[in-house]
Amino acid sequence: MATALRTHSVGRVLLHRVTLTYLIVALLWVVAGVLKPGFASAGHLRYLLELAAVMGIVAAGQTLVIIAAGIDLSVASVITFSAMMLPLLSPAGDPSGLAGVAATLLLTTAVGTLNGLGIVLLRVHPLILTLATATILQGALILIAGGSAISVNNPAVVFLGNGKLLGWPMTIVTWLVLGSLVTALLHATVLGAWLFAIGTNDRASRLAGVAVGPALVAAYAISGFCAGLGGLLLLGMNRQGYVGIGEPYLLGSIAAVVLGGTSILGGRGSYLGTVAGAVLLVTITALITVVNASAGWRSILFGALILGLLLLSGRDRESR
Amino acid sequence: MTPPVLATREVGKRFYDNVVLRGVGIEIRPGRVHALLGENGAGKSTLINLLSGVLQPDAGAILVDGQERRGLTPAEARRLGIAVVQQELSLAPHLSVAENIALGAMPRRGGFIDYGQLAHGAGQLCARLGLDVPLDLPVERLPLGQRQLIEIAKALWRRPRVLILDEPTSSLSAHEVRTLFGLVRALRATGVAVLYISHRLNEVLELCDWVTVLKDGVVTADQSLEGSDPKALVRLMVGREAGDLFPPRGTGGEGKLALAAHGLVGESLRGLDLELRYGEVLGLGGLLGQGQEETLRALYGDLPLRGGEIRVDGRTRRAASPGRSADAGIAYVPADRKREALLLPLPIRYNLVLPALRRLATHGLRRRVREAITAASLIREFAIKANDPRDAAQLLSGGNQQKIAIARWLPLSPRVLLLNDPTRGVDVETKREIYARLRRMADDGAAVLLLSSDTLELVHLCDRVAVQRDGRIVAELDRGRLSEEAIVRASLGMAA
Amino acid sequence: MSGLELQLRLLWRRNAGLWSLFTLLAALLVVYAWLHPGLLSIAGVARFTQTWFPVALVALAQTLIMLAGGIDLSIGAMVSLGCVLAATLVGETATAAGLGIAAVVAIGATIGATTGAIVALLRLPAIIVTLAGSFLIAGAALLVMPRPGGSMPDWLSDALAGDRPTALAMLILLLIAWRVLQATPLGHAINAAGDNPQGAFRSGVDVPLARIATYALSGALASFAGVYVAAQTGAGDPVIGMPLTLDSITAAVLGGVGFLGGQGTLRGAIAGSLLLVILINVMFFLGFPPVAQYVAKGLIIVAAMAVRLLRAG
Amino acid sequence: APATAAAKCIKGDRKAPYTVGWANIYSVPTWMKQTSGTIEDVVEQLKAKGLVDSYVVTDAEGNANTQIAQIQSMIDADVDAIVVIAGSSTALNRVIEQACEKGIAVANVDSLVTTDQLTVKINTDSNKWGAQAAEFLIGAMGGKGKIIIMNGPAGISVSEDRRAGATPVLAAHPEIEILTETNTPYNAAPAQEAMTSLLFQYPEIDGILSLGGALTAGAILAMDRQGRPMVPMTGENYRQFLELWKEKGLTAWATMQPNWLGGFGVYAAVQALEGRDIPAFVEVPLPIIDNSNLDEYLARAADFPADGYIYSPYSLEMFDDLLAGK
Ligand SMILES: Nc1ncnc2c1ncn2[C@@H]1O[C@H](COP(=O)(O)OP(=O)(O)OP(=O)(O)O)[C@@H](O)[C@H]1O
Ligand SMILES: Nc1ncnc2c1ncn2[C@@H]1O[C@H](COP(=O)(O)OP(=O)(O)OP(=O)(O)O)[C@@H](O)[C@H]1O
Ligand SMILES: [Mg+2]
Ligand SMILES: [Mg+2]
Repeated sequence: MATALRTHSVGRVLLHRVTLTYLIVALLWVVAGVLKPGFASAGHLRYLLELAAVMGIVAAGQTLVIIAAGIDLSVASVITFSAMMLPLLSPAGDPSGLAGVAATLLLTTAVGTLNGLGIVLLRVHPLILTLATATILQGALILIAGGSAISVNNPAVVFLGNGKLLGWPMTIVTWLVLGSLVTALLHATVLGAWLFAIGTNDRASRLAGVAVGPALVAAYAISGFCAGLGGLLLLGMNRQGYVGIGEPYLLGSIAAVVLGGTSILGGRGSYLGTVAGAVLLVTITALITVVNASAGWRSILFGALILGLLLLSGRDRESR
Repeated sequence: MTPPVLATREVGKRFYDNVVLRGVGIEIRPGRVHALLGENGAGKSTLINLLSGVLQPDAGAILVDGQERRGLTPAEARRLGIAVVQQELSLAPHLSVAENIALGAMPRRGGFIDYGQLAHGAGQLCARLGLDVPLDLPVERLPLGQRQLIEIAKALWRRPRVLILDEPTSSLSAHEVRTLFGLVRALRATGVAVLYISHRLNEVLELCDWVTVLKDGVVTADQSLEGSDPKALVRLMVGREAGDLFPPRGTGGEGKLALAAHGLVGESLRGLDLELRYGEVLGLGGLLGQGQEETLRALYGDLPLRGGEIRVDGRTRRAASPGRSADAGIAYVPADRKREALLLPLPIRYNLVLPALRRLATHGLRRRVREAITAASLIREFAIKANDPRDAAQLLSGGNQQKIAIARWLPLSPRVLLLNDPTRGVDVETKREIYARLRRMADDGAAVLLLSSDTLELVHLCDRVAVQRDGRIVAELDRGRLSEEAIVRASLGMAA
Repeated sequence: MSGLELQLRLLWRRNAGLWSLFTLLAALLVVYAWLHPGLLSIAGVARFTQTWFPVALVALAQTLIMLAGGIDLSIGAMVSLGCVLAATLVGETATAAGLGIAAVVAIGATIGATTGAIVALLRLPAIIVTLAGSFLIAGAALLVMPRPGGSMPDWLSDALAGDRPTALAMLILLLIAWRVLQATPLGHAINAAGDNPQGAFRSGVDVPLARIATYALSGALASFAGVYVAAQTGAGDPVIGMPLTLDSITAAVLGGVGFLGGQGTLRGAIAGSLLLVILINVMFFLGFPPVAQYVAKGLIIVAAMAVRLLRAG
Repeated sequence: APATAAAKCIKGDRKAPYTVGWANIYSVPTWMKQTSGTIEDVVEQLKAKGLVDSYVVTDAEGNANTQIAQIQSMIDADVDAIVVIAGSSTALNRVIEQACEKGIAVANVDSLVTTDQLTVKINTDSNKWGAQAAEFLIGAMGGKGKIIIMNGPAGISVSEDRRAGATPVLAAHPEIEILTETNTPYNAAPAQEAMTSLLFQYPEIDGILSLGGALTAGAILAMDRQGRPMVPMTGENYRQFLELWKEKGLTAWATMQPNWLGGFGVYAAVQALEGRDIPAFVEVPLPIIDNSNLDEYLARAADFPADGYIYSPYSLEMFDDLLAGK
C-alpha cells in the first residue's frame, strides 16, 4: 500500500500517462479505421473533435471543481437551461445576438456562483447541493419548456455552433481558446494553485491562509460558465434546444475528467488529460454506434471499452 | 547477553536513486531499551518500516529470533509480536478510541467482536497511559498528544515482544512523558524489547540502555549508553562538538501590545485572557488538552468564539479568518503537520511557497522562477534534506516535513508567530537553528507565541510562560520565576 | 465501562449527526399521517414501505460502498438485472422460487465481488470502474430481456408486496443483520478501510478483502432490490433500476455518509431514503404542482443537510 | 347515470363532480408538457360542464418506482379517475389493478401497461406505426436499397413495438438491406451524433426508417451538414422535422402519437364514471402527414413550441366518436 511516489516523477508519469491516453486515442482511431473504413476519414475525425469540444468545454469546469475535491452534478441541467434560455434572453433589437449570449452566460455563471456559495456558506456536500440545483433547474425548465415559440435564430450562437474561422470549425476554435485559458488558470495563476491545494487538504490550505471559500466559489462559477457555453454550442450545432439536451454530459464530463487522469479525490490532475478523456469518450461512443449489434451487446461493448482503456492507460491510481 | 529477538543484517534500502540505508545492522534484544538516533532524514523511520514489514529491503536480511524473514508484511510482523507506534498516521479518525486501540486485532468471541473484552482491555490501557477520555469518542476529536497516546495503546494492545516507538513523546507534555516512561520500564522488566526513536536527547539518556546512531544511512555508532551525556550523543550524531542549544535571551517583553485576548469563550476556552507583545517569546504551557491549541487557533481566527474579544494592535478584530490573519502578518504553525500544515502529495517546493503564493505573484499570475528561488533558499536555510524540490512532501522524513511547516511562513516576514510545538520531531542541530531564528525574529520586533510540550523549550527559550489549565491562563511566570518545576506545578493546578 | 455500555455509547455516538434528519422525518411522517390517515393501518404501512423498500435497499448498497471509501454507479443497472433475472428464473413452487431468488442474489454478489476485486486489487478509480460496470450490467439485462416481460408467481408478489408489512419486516431484519455485521471484525474492517486505508493496512487490517466484501454485499443488496421490484410489479423490466443510482447516492449522503468514506451509518442512509420517498408523498397530498415540487424538493434536501452541518458547528 | 355501470372498474358509487388525477411519468420534456396542456384543457371543459371539480398532478421524474408510489398516493387520496402514461409496461400493473378494485376509473394512454384490469387503454397501434412507416419507405425507395433504422431507447415497449411492426414488412422485401440500427433517446442531438458517424461509415444510403420522436430531425441535420443528398425517410410530427421537410423538399412520411391522448384519457375516464359503456381498448387511428397535408400542419406551427410536436386538432365531439368506435 505504501507505494513510493515522487512528484517530479509523478509529473513525468502524469505527462506520460496523458501522452499514453492520446496514444490510445490514436490507436483506437487506427484500429477503427481499419475495421470500419470511413471511421478514420478526416471529416469524421473532425466531427468527433467537434463533439469532443462540447464535452471538453463542459468538462473544463468539471476539472477545476474535481481538482478542488468537489463535484458538479448540475452541469447537465445548466446546459439544458442555457440552451432553453437563450432564445428568451436574446433581445429582438440585437442583430449580432451577442447580448443574448452574454446574458445567458451571465445567468449560468450566476447559477454556478450560487452552487459555490451554497457549498461554502451552508457547508452542504457538493454532491447534494449541485444535485439540488439540478432539481430546482428542472422545475424552472417546466416553466420554460414550450414557452419558446421560436427556434434559435441568434446569429452569434449559430456561428458558434456551425461557423468557421479561417477554415476551422468555431466549436474547435472556442475549445482551443477556453482550453488554453483553463490550462493557464490551473498552472499559471494563484487561483489554480489554490484549487490544487484545497483539493489536497482544505483544512491545511485554510490554515496556510488560502482563501478557500472564494476559490471554491470561483471554481463552481467557472463550471457554470463552461456548462452554459457548452449549452450554447450544442444549441448552435443542433439549431434547436430541447429539454434533456444536456443529459449525456453529466456522467460524460465526470468520466472525461477521470479518464484523463485527474483524481476524483482532488488535488491531482490536468486539463490536458481531460481533453484526451473527452476525445476518448466521444470516440468510443461513435465506435459503438457504427458496430452493428443489438442494444444489449452495444452497451456491453461500451462498458468493456471503458474498462479496457482504463486498464491500459494506467493502473497506479488511487484505490477508489 | 540474551540473543536478539529482532535484527537486521546488512540491510540496504533505496528510493529511486536516493540510497537511504546502506549495510545497516541492528540488534534488538529482550529487556533492553534501544535508542535509534540520527539527524532528520538519516533513515530511522525507513529502518523501522523494514523491521515492521511496511517496506521491503533491497539488500540484506531481517531476522526474527535469529531466523531470516523474507517478504515480511505488516500483518505477519504483528503476528510475530512486533508492534510499531507510527505516529498519528494509522488511526482511523472517525472510529472510536476503543476501536482504534484494537484496530486490526479485534477481540472476538464466536466470530463476533467481544465488546466486553474490548471495553475492559482498552479501558485498562488508557488508565495505564493516564489517558482519561471516553472510549467511545471518535479519535478525530482528540488533540494530537492524546492521539499519540492512543497510538501507543494500540501497540501495547497486542502485547508485543518488540515495541518500536517512533518519536512517541514528540507531542506529549512532561507529565505524560513520565507516565510513558514508567510504562516502558515496566515492559522492559517483563522482557519486552524496545526500540526507541527520539530527538529529545535527555529523554534518551534517561530511558535507554543502548544506542545505535544512523548517519546518512550508515551506522556510525552502536554502543552502551552508560556514562553518556547529551553532548556526547550530539557528537555521535553530528560528528562534531555541540554548542549551546538555546540562544541567549535579549531584553524582551518591553514592546507594544501585538495581540490581546480578553475573556475568550469557545470550544475548550473558558474566559481566557492573554497578552502578547512585540519583541517577546511568550511560552504557553500546561498539561495536554487544556485548550492551548484552541487558544492559538482563536488568535489566528480559526476558532468560532462565543464570547470575548481579540485586539490586534489595539484594534478589536471583527470578521476573523485564517486568510485575513495571514494577510495581517500573523503566521500559524499547527502541531499536526500531516493533517493541518502540509499538502503531503504535492511537491516540496509548492508546500514551501503556499502561504506566500499571492505575495510572490503579480496580478494573480504565478511567478514560477521567483517561487523556485524562494523555495530553494528556504531549503538551504533550513537544511531541508530533500532530493529534489519537486518530490512530494510526503516523501520527506518527519523532521524535514516539520521544517517546511515553519519555513514556509518566512517569505511573508510575519509580525506575529503562533507556533504549536514547532520543533516536534526535529533533530538537535535543526532545533538549535530554529531557536536561534525565533529569538532573532523576536529581537527584530516580532511577537512569538510558543505552545510547547517540551518544558525545556519553555524554560530556556521563552521570556515569559503562561500556563493554561481548563481553558484559562492560571499562571504567568516571568523570567525570574521560570523553572521546570514551576511550570509543572502550575500545570497541575498547584500554587506556583 | 462495560462491553454493553460501550456498544450502546458507540451506537448513540453514530446517531449524533442524524437528529435533525430524524426530527425532520418524524415531522413529515406526522404531517403525512395527518393528511392520509389510511397510513396508520397495517395495510397502509405495508403499502407505504413497499414503495420505500427498493430505495432503502439501494441506499444501503451505496452506503456500504461509500463507507469503505468508494462509490458505485452500477447499482441501478444491478437492480434492472436482478429484476429481469428474477422474472426469468423464479419458479412457481416455493422451492423453485427460493432457489431462483438465491441464484439472483448470488449472481449479484458475484458481479459485485468482481467489481470490488478490480477496484481493490488493480487500484482503479471506483467511479469509472462502476460506470463501465453499469454499461456492462445494463447490457446484460437487455440480453436477458430485451423488453419488459416475464412474470413472478402471484403468491410471491402477495407475500412480499401484498397487504402484509413484509417489506418493513425485511428492512428491520436487514438493520439487525447490519448490526450483527458491525459486531464482527469484517464490519469493523469495512469502516476502518474507508476511514484510513493506509493506517488500517499498517495495522494489519486486510483492506482489499474488506473492499471486495463490501462490493459483494452491495451487489447482493442491489440485485435483491431487483427481485423485490419484480415481485412488487409482477414482471421484469430491463431498464427499471436506472434512476435508482442517483437516489442511492442522494439517500446515502443525506444520511450522513461521507464522500471520502469512514463515516456514516446504515440507519442514516435508510432515513435518507425515507426522506426522498416521503417528501414526494407529502408534496402530493399538499397539492404541490410539479414545478413547486422540484423546487421544494431541492430546497428541503439542502436544508436537511445544512441544518445538521451548521448545528454540528 | 344508470345503476349498473358498464365500464371496467366502475362500481357506480362515485358521483360527479369528480376528482381527476394525472400520474405523469415526467413533466419536464416538451412532449409531456404539451400532453399536460391537453389534459388541463379537457379538465377545464369538463369543469365547465360540472363533471370535474378538482384536478391533481404527480410527477415521477422518469422513475417508474416513484410512479407506483404516486399512483398509490392517488388511491389513498381516493381520486375518482386516474390518467396514466406508464413509465414501464409492467411495473405499474399491480398498483393499477389496486386502483381498479377501488372503483377508480383508470385510463392508460400512450405507454401502455400489460394488465387489463383497468377502465380503458387508449393508444395508437405502435406495431402499425412501424409497419406503415416501413411500407411507405419501401414504396418510396422502389422496393430496394440500403436503409438505416433509427430506434428509440432500448428496453422500452413503445420503441420495441414499433420496431417489431416493421420487421415482417422488411422481411417481405429481400431487396431491402438493413445497413445498421441505432438506439438513442427520442431526441435530435443524440440522433444527429449517431447519424453523423454512420454517414461516414456508409457512403451509400437509400432510405432512413426513423421510428419516432425527434430522430428524423437529427438525421436530416447530420446529412445536411455533410452535404449528403436527402433520401426518403419517415418520422413523427416533431415541429423541427416538419419544417426541415418543407425546407428541403423531402420525400417523407410522418405519423404521430397525438398529445391529446392525454386529454382523451380524462374524457374517457369521466365518461366511464358517468356510467357510459366504453370499450376496454380504444385504438386511435394514426394520423398521416405527407406532402398533401404538410402545409396544413405547418400553418399551425406557430401555436406549438419550437421543440414540440404539431398534433392534429381535437374536440370532445371527436372523443365521443372515437369512444363510439366511429
Ligand atoms: N517512500 C519514499 N520515497 C522516496 N524517498 C523516501 C521515501 N521514504 C523516505 N524517503 C527518504 O529517505 C530518507 C530517510 O527518511 P526517514 O524517514 O527514514 O528519515 P528519519 O531518519 O526517520 O528522519 P526524521 O528524524 O526526520 O523522522 C529521507 O531523505 C526521505 O526523504
Ligand atoms: N504515501 C507514502 N508513500 C511513500 N512513502 C511514504 C508515504 N507516507 C509515508 N511514507 C514514508 O514512510 C515513512 C514512515 O512514515 P511516517 O509518516 O511515520 O513518517 P515519519 O518520518 O516517521 O514521521 P514522524 O516524524 O511523524 O515520525 C517515512 O519515511 C515516509 O517518508
Ligand atoms: Mg522519521
Ligand atoms: Mg520520524
